[in-house]
Parts: sequence; structure tokens; C-alpha cells
Amino acid sequence: MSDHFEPVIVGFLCNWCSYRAADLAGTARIKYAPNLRPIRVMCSGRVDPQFVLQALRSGADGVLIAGCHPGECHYVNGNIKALRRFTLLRKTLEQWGIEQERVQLLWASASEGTVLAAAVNRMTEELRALGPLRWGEKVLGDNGAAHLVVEEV
Amino acid sequence: MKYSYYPGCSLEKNARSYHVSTMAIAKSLGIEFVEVEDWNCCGATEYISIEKVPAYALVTRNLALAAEQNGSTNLVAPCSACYLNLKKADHYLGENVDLRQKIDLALEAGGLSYQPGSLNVQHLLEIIAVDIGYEEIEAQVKRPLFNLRVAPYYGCLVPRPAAMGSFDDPEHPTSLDNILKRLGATVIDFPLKAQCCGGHMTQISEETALELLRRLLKNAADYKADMIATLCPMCQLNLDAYQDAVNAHFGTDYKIPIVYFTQLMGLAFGLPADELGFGSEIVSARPALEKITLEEPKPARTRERGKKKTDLPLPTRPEEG
Amino acid sequence: MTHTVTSRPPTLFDNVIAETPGKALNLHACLQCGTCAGSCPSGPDMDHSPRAIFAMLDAGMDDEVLNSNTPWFCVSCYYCMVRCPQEIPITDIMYTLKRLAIKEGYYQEDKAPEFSETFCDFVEHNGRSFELGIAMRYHLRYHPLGAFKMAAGMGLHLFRKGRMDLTPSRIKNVSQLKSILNKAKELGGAA
Amino acid sequence: MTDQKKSPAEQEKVGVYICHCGSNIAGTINVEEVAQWAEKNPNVVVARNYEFMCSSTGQELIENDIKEKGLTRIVVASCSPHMHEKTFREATERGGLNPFLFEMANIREHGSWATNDKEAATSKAKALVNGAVERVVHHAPLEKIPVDINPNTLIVGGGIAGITAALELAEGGHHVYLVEREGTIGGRMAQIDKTFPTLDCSACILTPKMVDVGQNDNITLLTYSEVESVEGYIGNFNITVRKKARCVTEELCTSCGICEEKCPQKVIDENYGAGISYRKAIYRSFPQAVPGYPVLDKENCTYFQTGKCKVCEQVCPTEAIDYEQEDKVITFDVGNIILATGYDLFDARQIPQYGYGRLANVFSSLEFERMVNASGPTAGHIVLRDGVTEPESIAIVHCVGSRDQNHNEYCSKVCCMYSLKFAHLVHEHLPDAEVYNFYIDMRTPGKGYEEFYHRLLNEGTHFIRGRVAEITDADRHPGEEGKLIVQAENTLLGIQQRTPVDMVILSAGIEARHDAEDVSKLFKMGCDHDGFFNERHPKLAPVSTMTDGVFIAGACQGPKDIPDTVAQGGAAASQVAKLISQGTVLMEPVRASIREEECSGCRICNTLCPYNAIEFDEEKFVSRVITALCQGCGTCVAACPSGVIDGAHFTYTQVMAELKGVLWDVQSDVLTKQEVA
Repeated sequence: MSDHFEPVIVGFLCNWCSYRAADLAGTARIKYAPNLRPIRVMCSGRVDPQFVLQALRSGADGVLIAGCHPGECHYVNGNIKALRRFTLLRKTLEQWGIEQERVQLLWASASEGTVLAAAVNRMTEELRALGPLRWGEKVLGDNGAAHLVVEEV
Repeated sequence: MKYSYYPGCSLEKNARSYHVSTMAIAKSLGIEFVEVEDWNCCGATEYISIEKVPAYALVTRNLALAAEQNGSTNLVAPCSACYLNLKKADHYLGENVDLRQKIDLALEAGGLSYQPGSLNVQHLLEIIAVDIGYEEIEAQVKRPLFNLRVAPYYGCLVPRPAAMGSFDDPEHPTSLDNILKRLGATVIDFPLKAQCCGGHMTQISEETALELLRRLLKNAADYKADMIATLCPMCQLNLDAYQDAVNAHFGTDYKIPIVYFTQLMGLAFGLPADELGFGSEIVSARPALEKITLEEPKPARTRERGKKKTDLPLPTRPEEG
Repeated sequence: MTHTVTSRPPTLFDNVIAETPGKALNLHACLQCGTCAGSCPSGPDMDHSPRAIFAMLDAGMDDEVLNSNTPWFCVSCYYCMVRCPQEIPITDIMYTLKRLAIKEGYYQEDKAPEFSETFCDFVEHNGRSFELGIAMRYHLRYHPLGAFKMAAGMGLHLFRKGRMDLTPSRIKNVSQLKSILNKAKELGGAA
Repeated sequence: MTDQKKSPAEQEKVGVYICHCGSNIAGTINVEEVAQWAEKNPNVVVARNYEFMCSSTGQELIENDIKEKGLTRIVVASCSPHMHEKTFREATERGGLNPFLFEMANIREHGSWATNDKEAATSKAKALVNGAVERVVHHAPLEKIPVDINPNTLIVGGGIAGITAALELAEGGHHVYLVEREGTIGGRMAQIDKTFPTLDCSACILTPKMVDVGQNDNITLLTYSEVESVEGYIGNFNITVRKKARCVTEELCTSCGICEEKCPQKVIDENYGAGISYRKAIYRSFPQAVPGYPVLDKENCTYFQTGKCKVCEQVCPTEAIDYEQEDKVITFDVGNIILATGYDLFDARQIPQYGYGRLANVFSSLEFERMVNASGPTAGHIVLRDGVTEPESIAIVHCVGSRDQNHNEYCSKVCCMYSLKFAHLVHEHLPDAEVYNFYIDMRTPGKGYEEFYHRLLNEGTHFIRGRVAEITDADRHPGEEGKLIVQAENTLLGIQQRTPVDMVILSAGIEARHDAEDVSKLFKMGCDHDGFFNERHPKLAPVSTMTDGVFIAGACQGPKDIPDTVAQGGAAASQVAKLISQGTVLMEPVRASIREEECSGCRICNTLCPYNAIEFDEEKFVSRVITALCQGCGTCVAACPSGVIDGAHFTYTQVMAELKGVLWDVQSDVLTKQEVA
């Protein structure tokens, strides 16, 4: 493993809980790994599996999907839908030999800045251990054939 | 039911009656105990006061042996101190990586190894109250202990610390109460049921130790207990063997026999007293046992909410609530 | 429970936490509420209450702490531990304080250490303890009169009841135990 | 996708503005570097960095650049959009652009404040800025959606918070539905004897307000009722309430109270009476109950249990008793909702060492409130459980179940003060009695509170600093016989004290209602892990929730004393009044829409929508979004197998663009080949 590998994590944070959690972490000056690159979505239920695949293809080493706790979803149960998609997606990714740690789902309420920060730290550690994703070698093989399949997902 | 059995040093000699009565009731209840081969002392509360790693190594050798001899993954200790030391070692080794690594190396030096969590450490009281259950106990009763007033005494190390998961309440345990009730005994609501007997304080400051013992004896006497039922050799030893010393020191005259709950179970199960180790207690239990009658006492007046006209209603008791 | 790590040399406070298994870090969160001292059966005989000991640790009064008889009077009843509103493993900390006191060469004469030590070398040589034998030996060694009193008091009783003998039983594989303990000592140091 | 067709990215002229926020951002992030770097982006016309972008001069920068440089898109990199998105959208609008052609990059909360590593922070900032730029070029102009506000309001909970809010609104001429679970309004305040620190009689100041509620035509009072369902959204909620059968015809009942008087069935009053007094099977919690008609409690009614009795029916002069009465289900519409559901008292039985439930003379604080109350079981006489003996010594135990990791970690805020009040009341009723207050820290913040503490010091209360370890009846010495012994360390002396007393009062803490979580789900808003309802902002929006149109007041949000509770009741009311007078609210145009021509009619989205906002057109065999109902979560957008649902402002293209933008520095070769191909 390259000694100074810093993973890049894309975070899809829901507007009502986890994005605010990240805001709170900042406001409370909680220092955590700068490896997360947050993208705001209204609800974790908006996270299209294609976003995740695109993120991994575009060079992210991991993706963190964060939403409100079950039962606290601003949109009743979008987070549960996210959970369902996540479970399926993870299985698919495993088929391609992509480690579980690379795509994670987190519940963090607006008051849980520490939870979010801790999760980012933990995930960063896990990905440092795993090393770069190397999507090309893993999924694409030499010709981009497999790639097209991915596009269809 | 089959269990690995860790008697511990006390049960070899001073608490022989605990061992004998345990084996006796085990037969009636269909429990099979497989003694751990070549077990060693758990270190009591002393060893850990001197050296940490060796103390844990000492205890863990027993866990390793028990796991390796696989009589059963349930390891039972009748002595509270042994029970806690075994349970604690298993718990902290699982939790504390640094300690774990050291202990692994130490055991290795003796050609042993232990994987934390691979044994379920239980106290004798737990398997009787929980695994066997009160119904089964009641079913075995041939000679109910009618009119025998018993103070259930748990001591410290079985109910506490609850942090590692305790089967009973750390402040107000009830399992022994329930067992004794099923035996037909009159169980007193013993406020000091989980207070401390002083442990090894007798060896450090007799003053302190005797006061702790006095409190227990006084309170049991205030509640007119015919005897105190214990589940720990140290508690039994202190309360029994130092009762004279307490009387001498405080000018009191307590004569409260201290027996193991297993002895009372055996008695109620109709087993002969001499097979239960009776007679080895210093304050004789005979006078108390002679109080046992054949007919059931009238139910003790339970506190109804607002008995007298003036009374204000009482909140329901925790057990009921 | 996060605690910012600093570069300063470890204090006794730090060592106590480091040497105690379980949630010892909670010690930082002590409210000084006194639940521990209020619960302690032998508390009245301690020269400082457990709560005071924690305050003293925080104040860096290391000598006073290690000289205190408080941990030696702990009867390990664990009441403080289950009642502590900050979930501090107080009983385990008391064990740690004993070990550190011995390591640092503190502790009063004819108090617990000798008893514990007697106990321990017994166990190390036989693999089994037999409290009464040890008690006797301890008293004979450190205060013969005490020992006499003991014998007069309860020893004889137990003797008659066949609950006490002076020959300890031995485990078969003492050599295995010894090698385990020696390795452990080498790894563990005194504390 | 549609918005790809319009406005090809290249043509957009983006302006980027990096805020220093004093040193908050500039202290960690090299704003200069980020700005220069951003300017290299082909879409970026101008990139500036400025000390305070939210200042008027900062905003003018944007406005002028739009006019002078003909910018078509704006990106501001500063704080969280939850802070200043509104500000900069307005600036964008003033500059002459549609406000939604703006995007914000959060480089403060998510950037400079989250790390000390300047290099990392700077490159993260670049990524976030780049993401915003790539995204904003795909933005489309949008209009906010106006929603009418129904002027009626639902208030749940008839305690002092709910009462205050109801009166504020009703007296302002707005209609209120006040729903209360119990048979009467009044809540906790009605149980209390005196209020600290002024010691005025709680009932005396409360009951006039209760009467006002009962008489106000603008208030529809629904007692012995519970909300069953809540549909809709701000301005347009549809509410269903179950009005439980009280077996009394309200129109006929004159509240004479004869039924109550003659009812043969005595029941312990666990609720209003805190379990220390009795009521009848048909009862009013207290004489000043509003409404005045009683409730028949079927579980304990002899007639309902045995089929015989009917005494109440016989004695009722107006034939108001109706055993056949059934629950009524009522539905109505409101524009806003205020939750004022109050609190539960910590159950002291969870701390066995305090003996509550085992030791007769250990009382809970609420039991004592009732006892010392003139309308209580002993007509205000302080006596032991036997109902006659006056205690000569009383211990008051603070922090029961509070400030305790084993129970509630938080401080319950009111216990110190009410414990002081108890001490005072004992001095008043039993001048010779000794009073011991056991406390960890004495917490008396509030107007006149510390002064009250000083008053108690002068009244001779014994204050012992130490958390009580245990309370026992196991005496050790003759002096302790027949007493309750309170064992604690006097931490100021460093000694263990055993204090023998006749009576112990446990100052139990405040907990969220046992069913708070269900309630929060019912109203689609969150509660914290202690079960208290989450406010929108702890400082700046204490009575708002994350759900528009739903407000909270009083102890349901966290432990609170009466003044704070009343203040919140008023605050919530004024929030609602504001919305009512606005008449409409503008809602984010973040809505889904289906491109019907491409819809395959698979109907997957129909069932997914949590708001049933998607209808199916049987003729055209396509699905259609009812914009008024859509809340914009985007679940359907993510789920549509043919990708023909657009989530406005969060379109596939926009998110994908932002995604690739934030990953500008790690794009793998394979991908770029793909992109080229």
C-alpha cells in the first residue's frame, strides 16, 4: 500500500439531518478527517444508485450515504427506501469484488455532529487500510465492456 | 443439563458443605457437573491487588482449561469471588486489547490459549434460578420449610458489578428470595441482603470487619430471622466463624446459623441432613431447623394499599410494578 | 468519552486510568457528588473518601494518594461502581491504586500488602490457596498475638469442625502455572 | 435529459465569490489560491475573494458583476446554505437573475471549521467550489410555490403551555382546536400547590386562564380526546381526533357533581392525584375542572365490570349519564400545529436503593405536591403514610434520576428550585421539623431564584452537599430505630453521614412523555435520544421544528419551569399568528415532475410517494405528480426505472455534474477515456 494514500470519500447528506449534523460538527469545531466531500440531497431517498456508481467510477475511494434515523425522516420514510436500495447495491458491488467498507450508510440526526464526524474518521481509516479503489482494474477489465453494463444499472 | 464446574479453593475444605449440598441437589435436579481438571486458585481479591497481568493470567488459566476440556461452554462457580474473577477476566480480555495480548503470551508460555467469550461464566444461583427455574424447584419439594424464617443473603459479588450483565438486580436482587419462597420458607424482606460481609477485611482491620458483620447480624435478628441463607463461602465464613468475635466485641448474643441455600434446597427436597453437610457450621443450625413445621403458616399480612382508613395509598412495589 | 491527548509526561492520574481496565477514562468526568463515599461500607475508616482521592489525583497530590489507606480499606463490594452517576469503575481503580502504591514502595506496615503477598506466594507455589492456613501464617508472621487471638477466636472452632487444615492441596501442573505467571510478570511489571 | 438540451454548459458565465468570514475561513483556507484556481475553470468569468460576502458590500459585488460582466450564474463559497442561502439568492435576484441560478459551497462548517490541516482544507474547498460551479451551470430558473395558510390552528396538550398559546391566538381572533388527553385542561400546573419563587398559589393563577379557555368562542375544546392522524403540510393539515366516550351527555350535564358524590366505587387517582389520593369511578379531577362535566372510567366502573349499579344514572337530575355513548371521530383542517404535550415524572422505583415503593415514608415529589396542596388528600397537612403522624424530620433528595448516566444524563432544571420550595413549605407547615436538602450542585438560575435560596438558608434548612447513596430502614444504633436513614457523604466535610429522618421526598427529574416518540412520528417531526422534541435551532428557532407549520412549546421540548413554558407558549402562538397574517407561504420549488411522453406507466412511483402525491392517468396510462402535495423528497426521482421524473433543483444532471466537479482531482484515466468516447 502506498504510504501516503489519502482516500476520497463522497458523502450524500440529506438536507434535514445529516447535512445539518455536518454543519453542527463544524460549528462545534469538531475536527475530523478532511477526506469527505459532501453533496447535499433533500433526502437520502433521493440517492440514486447511479450516483454511487458514478462516484466510484469518477475516482472516489468510498461513498457515505447519510440520512435521518429511521422514524425521524423528514419525508416520513425516505431513509428506509435508501436502506433498501443500499442493501441491494452493496450486494451488487460485492459481485464486482468491491469491499463492503467502500459504500456505507449512516443515520445521523441534526444534533449528532459527533456521530457524523466519528463515522467519517472511521471510514477514512478503513479505506486507508483498504487502499485505492482502482475501479478500472476491478470492474472494467481491459476493454470497457463491463463498463457499459454498469451504465445500465 | 451439563455444566463445567469450578469449585474453587474454599469448597475443597472450609466450604465443604456447600460443595456436598450442591452435588446432592444437582442429582435431584438432573444437573451434571464436570469439574475442571487441575483448576487453580482464582486469586480471590488479593492477587489483583498486587499485580495485574499475573492476576489475569492466573484466572485465565482456568478459563483456558475449561474451554479445552470442553465439558460444556457453561462454566459454573458456586463461590462468588471465583465467579466474578472468572467472569471479569473473560469480559476485560474481550474488551482490552493490550491486556489480551499479554495474557495470550503468558498462556502460550504454558502451552495454553483462551478466546474471550467462548465460555459463559455463571454463578450457581443463576443456573438454579434461571436455567432450572422456580417451577422445577417447587416440583422437587418433598418437605417444605414451613415456618422457617430465612434471611436471603446475596453479598456483593454475584449481584455486582452489573456492568458485565447480571441476571439479577444489583441493588435489590430477588432470585434467592424466590427460590426460598418456593421451598416453603418464610422469607424476610432483608434490607441488607446485598450489603458487604467485609470479605478479607478480617485480615486487615478486624475493627472494621466486625462492625460490618454486626450490622448484618443485628438486622437479621431485628427481622427475627431463624437463619441466614448464603451463596458465598466468604460470607458464610465471616458471619459464622466470627459471630463469637462479634458477640464478644459488642457484648451482643447473636446465635444465627449461616447456611448455604443449597443445603436448604436439599432439605426441602427431602435429602438427609448429614448428606448436606449440616453440622459443619459453627453456629449450629439444628435449633432453627427444629422450628420447621408440617402445616403451612397463615400468609403474612402483605401491605395492602391503604389498609387503615387514615392510610394514604402506597405506590406499588418495584417487583409488582 | 473522548479525551484530548497531550504531550506532557503522564501524571499519576493518567497512570491510574492507563492501568485500569474498563471505562476508566470516565474518571475525568467525576462530579465530586460523593455517591461512592456515601455508599462505602468501610468508608468511615478510610483516611480520605474515594471521592476525595479522585479530587486529590486531579490536584496532583500523588504522595498523599499513594500513602492513603483508602484503597486498602476497600472491601470490593462494588456499590460505588454500580451507583456512580458517571459510570467510573471505582472498585477497579482502587485495585490499581493498591498496585501502584506497592510499585512505588508506599504502604503502611502490617497492613494488607503482606497479607496479599502471603496469599500470592502461596498460590504461586501450590496453585491453590487455603485462606485459613494463609491467615494463620500471615498473623504468625506479622503479629503473633493477633494470630493467637485468631486461633483462640475462630481457628479452633473451624479446626474442630474439620474446616481448616494446615496442609494446602497442590495442583498437578504447578510448573505450567509457574511458567505462565513468570511470563505474565515479565510482561506486566509490578502494576 | 431536458435541462441538458437547454443552455449548453459552455455558454454560461459564472461568477465565483470566496468569503473570508474574517479569519473563520481565511484562517485555515487559502482563499486567494482557491479564487485564482477557480478562475481557470472555462465557465468562470470572474472569481473574487472578499472579507465578508454576507455584508452589503459583499452582496453588491455580486449584483454589480451580474450587471457589468453579464454573469448568468453565481457561486458563493462561504458558510452553510442553512445560514445564508437566502441572503445570496436575494442578491442574485437584485442583480437581475433568477434566484435559483445561484449555488452555495459550504467551505466553513464543512471546511475550515472541520480541520486544522490548511492544505487539506484548501484542496477540499477547491473541490466543493468546483462542484458548485459544475452544478450551477445546469441550474434552471425556478419560481417559489405559494401555499395558502388555513387560519385555524391545532394545539395538542392543555397544560399551561397549550392554554397560553390557545388564548394568545383565540384572543387575536384566530380559531383554535385545543386537544387534551385527560378529562380536563390544566395539566401539571393544576397539580402543584405553590409556584417558586413567588409562592403564589398555582391554582389561583391557573384557573382563571382555564375558565377563559372554556368560555372563548374561538376555542374548540376537545378534552378526553387524542389526535389519531395528521395529513398534509404547512397551511393545509387535515386532522383526525378521537373523542373518547366519557358516558356523559355534555349538553345535559350541569356539573352538579352528585354522580361523583354518590358513586360507590373508590379508585386510587394515579393521574391527577399522583397515586396518593382517591377518586370515584365517575369523576372530575378537581372541582375547578374545565370542562366541568365528569368522565366515567369504564375499567373501574362497577356497572361496566359487573353489569350492576347504575347509581350515577339514578342520581343524575338531568339524565346526562349515557352508558351507550361511543367514541366520536372528528376531522377538521388547520394551517398550523402547536405541540405542548408536557412531560412525565421520573419513576423513582428505578432506583431501588432509594426505597420508593418499599419504604412507606419515601414519597415522590409529585406525591408531596398533592399532599401539601389544600385540595389534596390530607387537606394540606404534611403527614406520614399512616395519614396522621406529623414528621419531625424530612430529607429532600435532589437529582433523582437526573445527572445520572444510568438514567437521565441531563439536569432536569426545576428540581433544585422545587426542592427549595418544598423545604420552605415544610418550615411553614411544621415550624419545628428539621429539613435536610441533599444536593450535588445548587442550581438556581432565574429571576429571584438565588434570592429564594438565600431565604431558605435563613429559614434554617440544613443543606448537605452530597448525592444520597441509599435510604434504608436498617438501623445500626438506638438513635436510628424506627427511622429512615439517609446515607450520603457530606462532601464538604469528606465524611459519610447517616441522617435519621421520618420522611423522605425524592425530587424526581423530568422525562419526555413515554409516548413522545409515537407523537413525533404522528406529526412527522423528530425527537432527540431522550425523547424530547427537536427544535429547529437551539438558539434562534427554539419553538419551530424541522417540519414547517409544526411548532413546540413547554416541557415537551426539554425540562422547563413555568415562566419558560409560558414564554414558549406565547412564542409558538406568535409564530403561528405571523403565518396566518402572511396568508400564504412561499415554498421551495423543489418538486418532482414527470415527463409524461416518456413515462412507461409502470406505476412504481405511485406507491413509493409518502404523500400520495402521484396519481395515475388511466386513459393516457401515465403517472402524474400533484404538485400541491409533492414535498420534493426525490424518492420517486431516484426510483423511476426510465428516469423520466425530474426533481427540480436536484436533477440527475445537476447532481452528477456536482459529483464529477467535487472529484475533479481524482478522475481516473479509464473514465476520461470513457468521457471522450
